[in-house]
Amino acid sequence: MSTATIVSLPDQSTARIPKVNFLTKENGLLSWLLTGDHKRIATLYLISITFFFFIGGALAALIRLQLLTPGAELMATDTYDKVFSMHGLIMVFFFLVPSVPATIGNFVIPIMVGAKDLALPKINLLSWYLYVIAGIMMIYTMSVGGVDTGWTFTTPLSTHYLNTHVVSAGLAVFVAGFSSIFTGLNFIVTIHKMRCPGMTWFRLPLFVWSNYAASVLMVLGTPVLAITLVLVVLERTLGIGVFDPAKGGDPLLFQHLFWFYSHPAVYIMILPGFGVISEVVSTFSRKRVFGYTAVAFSSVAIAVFGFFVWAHHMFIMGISNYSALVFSLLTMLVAVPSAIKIYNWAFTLYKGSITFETPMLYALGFMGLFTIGGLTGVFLGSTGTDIHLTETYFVVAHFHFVMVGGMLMSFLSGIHFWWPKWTGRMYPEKISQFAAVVTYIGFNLTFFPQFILGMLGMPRRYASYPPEFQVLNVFSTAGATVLGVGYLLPLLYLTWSLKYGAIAGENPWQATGLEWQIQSPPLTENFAETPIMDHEAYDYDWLERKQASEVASV
Amino acid sequence: MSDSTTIANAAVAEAGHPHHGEHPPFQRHHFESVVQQFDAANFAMWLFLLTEVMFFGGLFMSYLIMRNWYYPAFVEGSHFLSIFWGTSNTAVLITSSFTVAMGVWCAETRRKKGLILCLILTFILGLMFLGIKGIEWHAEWVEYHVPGLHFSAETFLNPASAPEVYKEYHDKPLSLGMANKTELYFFLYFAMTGMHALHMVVGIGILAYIIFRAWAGAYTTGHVTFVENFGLYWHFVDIIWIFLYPLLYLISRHQ
Amino acid sequence: MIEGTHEHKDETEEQIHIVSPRIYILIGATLLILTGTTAAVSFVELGPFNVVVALAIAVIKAMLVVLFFMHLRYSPRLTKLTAISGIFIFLGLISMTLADYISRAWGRW
Amino acid sequence: MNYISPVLWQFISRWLHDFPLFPPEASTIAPQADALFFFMVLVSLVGLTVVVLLIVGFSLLYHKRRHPHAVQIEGSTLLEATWTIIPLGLFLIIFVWGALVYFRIYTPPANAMNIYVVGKQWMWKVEHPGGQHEIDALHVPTGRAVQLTIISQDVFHSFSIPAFRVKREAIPGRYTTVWFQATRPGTYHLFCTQYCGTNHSHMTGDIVVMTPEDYRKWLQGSTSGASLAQDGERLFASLSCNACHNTQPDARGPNLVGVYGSQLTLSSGQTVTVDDAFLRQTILNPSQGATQGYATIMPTYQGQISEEGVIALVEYIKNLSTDYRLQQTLNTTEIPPEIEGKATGKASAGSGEVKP
Ligand code: HEA
Ligand code: HEA
Ligand code: HEC
Ligand code: CUA
Ligand SMILES: [Cu+2]
Repeated sequence: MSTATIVSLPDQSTARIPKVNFLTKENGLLSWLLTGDHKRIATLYLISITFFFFIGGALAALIRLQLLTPGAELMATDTYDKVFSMHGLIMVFFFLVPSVPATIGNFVIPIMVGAKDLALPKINLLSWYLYVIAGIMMIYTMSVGGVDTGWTFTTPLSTHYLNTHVVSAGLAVFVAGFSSIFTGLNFIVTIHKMRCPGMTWFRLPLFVWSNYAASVLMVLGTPVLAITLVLVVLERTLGIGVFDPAKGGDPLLFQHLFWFYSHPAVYIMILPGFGVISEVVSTFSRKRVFGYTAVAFSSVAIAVFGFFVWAHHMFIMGISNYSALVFSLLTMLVAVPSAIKIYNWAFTLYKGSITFETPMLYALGFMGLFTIGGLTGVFLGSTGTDIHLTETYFVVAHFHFVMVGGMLMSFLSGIHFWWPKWTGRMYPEKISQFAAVVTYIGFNLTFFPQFILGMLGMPRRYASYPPEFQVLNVFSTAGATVLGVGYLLPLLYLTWSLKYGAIAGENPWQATGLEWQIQSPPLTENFAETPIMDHEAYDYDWLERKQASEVASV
Repeated sequence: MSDSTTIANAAVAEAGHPHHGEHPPFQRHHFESVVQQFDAANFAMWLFLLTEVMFFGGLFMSYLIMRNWYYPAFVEGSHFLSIFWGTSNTAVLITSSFTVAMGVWCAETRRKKGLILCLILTFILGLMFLGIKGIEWHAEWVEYHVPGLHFSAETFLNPASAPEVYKEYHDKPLSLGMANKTELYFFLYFAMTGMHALHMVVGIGILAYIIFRAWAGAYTTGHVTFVENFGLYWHFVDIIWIFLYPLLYLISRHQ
Repeated sequence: MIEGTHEHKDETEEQIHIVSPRIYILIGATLLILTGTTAAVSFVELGPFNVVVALAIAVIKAMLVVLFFMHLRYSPRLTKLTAISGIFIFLGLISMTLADYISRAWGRW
Repeated sequence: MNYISPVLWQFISRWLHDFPLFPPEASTIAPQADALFFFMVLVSLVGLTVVVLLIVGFSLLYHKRRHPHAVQIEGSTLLEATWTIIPLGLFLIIFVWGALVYFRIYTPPANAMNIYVVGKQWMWKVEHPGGQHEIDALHVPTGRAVQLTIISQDVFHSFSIPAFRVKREAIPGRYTTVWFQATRPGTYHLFCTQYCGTNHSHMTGDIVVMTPEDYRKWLQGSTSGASLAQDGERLFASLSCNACHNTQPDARGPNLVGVYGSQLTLSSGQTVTVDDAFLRQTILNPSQGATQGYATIMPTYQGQISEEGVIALVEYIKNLSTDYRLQQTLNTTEIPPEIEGKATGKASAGSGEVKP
């Protein structure tokens, strides 16, 4: 074992993947489609969201190709409108919202709390089926011609002026919303009711805390989106006017209702990612997360405050100036807990013993990129500058920094981190580190120029643009190809590793979470017998003692 | 709390301690105990009701804002609802809530006959509610008050078209602009009562299943979770109506 | 292991309370009476208080249903917190949105 | 180079010659907004640098090779407080500063010259008080506060002038306002920044800032003969508003002279200040703001007058400071509007469309 890594794999010549595990327990398609096992459902989710990610990514590639030149050369404007709308819808509702919670969260949360499964396995399966139904509806929408409302369904455009497939897209998102509600509900119940003996709230890994916070947002926020979409659909089909100014309705009401969900939704998207970062940073610096309680409570604070800032998406839309003021102030408050987290992670490194395996590289990338993304969010949260920057590429850059640079990075970090547990095999470390660096470079090249574009005033959702913006757009497109490579690589080597990867053993990273103390891949019931939590989270001394005693007893 | 007793311990005692292999048949494998299972399901149901609160919340908010904007239209619109039917329906629903509560009690105390009786009563009351709602909707249809499908603001412009209403409430006809806004009132009326009725329909469907299972004795062996949760759902739907009733029917009798 | 299980169960063990039918009958009757009251009151001219009274009665009725029919009164603190947090967020939605509408310049209010 | 790849050549030459990294500052508010912007860039750089320094520094110092055994530390309340309070403080400064700029941008000065803007899929129509009409362009003088009263005829649009750092949503059914004072003559971009359907990206135009003299010349050169208020006056007559709103003692409607800016008591007991939005609202939906002491007999004009028509009426009523004009209007009522329209040129036809 070299000193530059903490990876400790079992002796490859004798090691075997355990014969009985959740993957091999039962065979056949039906055993997967009717499973109640959270780990299998997580696997199903992983496959489905990866599928949607690459659809969304292909659409992103089309966007970037179109924007290579100032004119609308590649596609007609209405095609472009559909492309970015589908890109946004798919990426948000079919990839990012379920990304970490429904895959990694589903896989590890029950194990982390020491339970055999989520509290409601059938609901968990139902949630996946809802996701699939929603996905099929989305694909249907796309194949019959798509939708061009943007992911925000802005009324009265979506209700009265477009003749694309708003209804089926809206219903798809509606169904996907319920899928996410059920996931969140299941997590909350599990975390409250299924903790093993000794697992007090403050012994929970921070991943559980942040998923808990995100779940609260899912449960309370998503239904508002659901009813809003129902109203949009009814308005389109029956022509009633709650959102239609011509009939006396109020389009701003739609904005209020939509953002009441969609702002909390951005925290649904980022909070689980925060959780991943806590786990990874702690593991690879061999240290308990600095300020555990502060990090835990900042998640909760984000969840609570996150509900009351939604109108910062409407600063120029004619809300009253006074409420703009209030929402701007609350936006500033909600930004602080994120800052707390970032600095706590940074200080987790302090006096640690740091190594740089792939998950850690992604996590460090996350910290840099999310800081930029978050701070530019503050630019937008400040009413005065938002006037200039809103609806420009500055916003596009902001949310790609937090969503792609933040959440996608942490998703990849988490996938690389738990992959050995999930499959029992390692991926090739050098290639994966390379991929992480490529992603980082590609990302910055793609999205940093967009900040400048936004400052220059280039509006978003433009199929064509004035020629003086071309240079920066070319950079951005070039970056996107690099980024695309960065995302394709993991797909390839992770698939490769399924068969050829080195056997990972129980605890390749020597991490402390309960999930690392069981075989990989785990048994269907996770634990042979109910575990008892007798130490704090991230207790590396405990781990050392445990391993020492195991060696001694062998 | 002299009126309540505790059965949890009894249930556990009867079901046996959770040694392996000795679980009662209804205990799912991943729970440590029946109590844990019950707790989890109960909590989950409450969380689900929370999402329902927010779901209806969006409608309530739209109603609130539109009512304040188009006050006369909303007042006038609500004058065309029948307080008689509305009140009867409230009574029906409250009674059904009561019968469900009694049903849950029967299940807890393992009275199979009582349980089935209560559930069937609830079922009938539920259908009755929908029936009354149907009568009202039919009346609205006849009066051209179904927005989007069958709507005309004529009645609000012309007292002669609905003399009883105008006489009873001493109304003046609305101006044309305001009369058109009654469509919004009726839309929200249909959206809210419709969404509520949809919940009733789902509830009645589940109820049918529960009656069927109760017949087989599924809920009188100490495993009351499902009935209990259904009860919560039914009460929640009742609560929504408790708010819809004054908002739609009552508060506009006087301007 | 098994000993540990028992110990821990004591903290999460919540008990199902059986509310007696007497209470149910009482509450059911009260609800019906309140329904009658609110209908009757709506025929009396009270100015703006018609709305206040109607909503107050509705709130009382809802409370009764939640507390007794839904056993919230006998439920663990967690369930109570759940119910309260739902109401809190709902009121947040309403109040902050209305605040915007009310403070608009000529806000059709 | 040119031989190898014309595209590449074009790209590189553009990079070298025409590569803006910062938009022009062409209004009085622009430097103020930019000052805040740069302050935030500074704050962000400091915050980011601290984060990066910590990460890089610790990574180097405590690499496993150099520091094989981690020292467990629980946390530090002092540090925790530091990185709560400092960012909070900075964010609050940003908030206050931002709010100041925001209120400045959205509170027009009293003496601003008012220009109406109507957005519709996919063009901007601009109506100057002098009766000049523009499409997808806006001419303004330097050195004068200009207020825009914006409305949309269909969906949300957004009137954005990056060089001025101002932007305002055009909302269907409601006036919004924004103001600016241009400082540098030139031609700047006008964008529609709110996604509004297929040709959203074509809903662009030019903001032409001119010196006051040039502007005066332009005004004279492009006038259509009738001012906006005159268009309104004509509409006022052709829609027979003056059948009720005249100065006769037995008039069925209130006298509109000097009503703009005054306080009205509504039949609901509320008092409102009569502004553009109120005028528009009462014309389209009279019953909603019925004035005390009058019956709600005024018909609704919703769907009968185009937004431009409403704007013309509003402008007319705003300028009714004596009843002289009203009297004049009464005298012209007899003349059918078509003939009027022909007599004074095409302008009135454009603004006063009366839908059948
Ligand atoms: C994962 C998703 C995500 C996340 C986490 C965030 C986080 C934040 N967002 Fe973002 N946002 C989006 C996704 C996200 N956003 C999306 C998708 C949109 C566009 C929607 C659309 O219109 O299509 C958007 C749009 C958006 C707007 C509207 C812009 C507009 O349309 O005009 C605003 C305005 O306030 C905003 C603000 C913020 C703020 C203040 C945060 C904060 O939570 C950020 C907090 C983080 C930090 C502040 C960084 C860490 C801080 C430090 C390290 C401290 C630095 C030190 C010092 C200052 C000393 N966002
Ligand atoms: C999770 C969220 C998420 C993610 C991951 C991404 C990923 C990317 N996005 Fe996306 N984006 C959004 C969410 C997201 N986006 C949202 C919400 C909007 C707003 C939509 C709206 O306005 O309504 C938006 C809008 C948006 C725009 C603005 C469009 C406009 O306003 O006109 C742009 C422009 O550059 C863009 C680019 C990209 C790029 C280059 C990536 C890259 O990170 C993607 C890289 C991945 C790949 C390149 C895929 C891998 C490679 C292949 C699959 C190879 C196959 C490819 C081909 C055969 C071509 N996005
Ligand atoms: C049938 C008579 C009638 C006609 C025609 C009419 N109005 Fe009115 N108008 C009224 C009455 C009565 C009121 C006061 C009650 C109210 O506000 O509804 C009024 C109020 C107003 C007000 C509000 C100002 C105030 O002092 O209350 C404006 C502005 C106005 N009218 C403009 C117009 C315009 C513009 C037209 C033509 C397009 C028009 N009216 C046509 C009768 C009329
Ligand atoms: Cu108009 Cu975009
Ligand atoms: Cu937001």
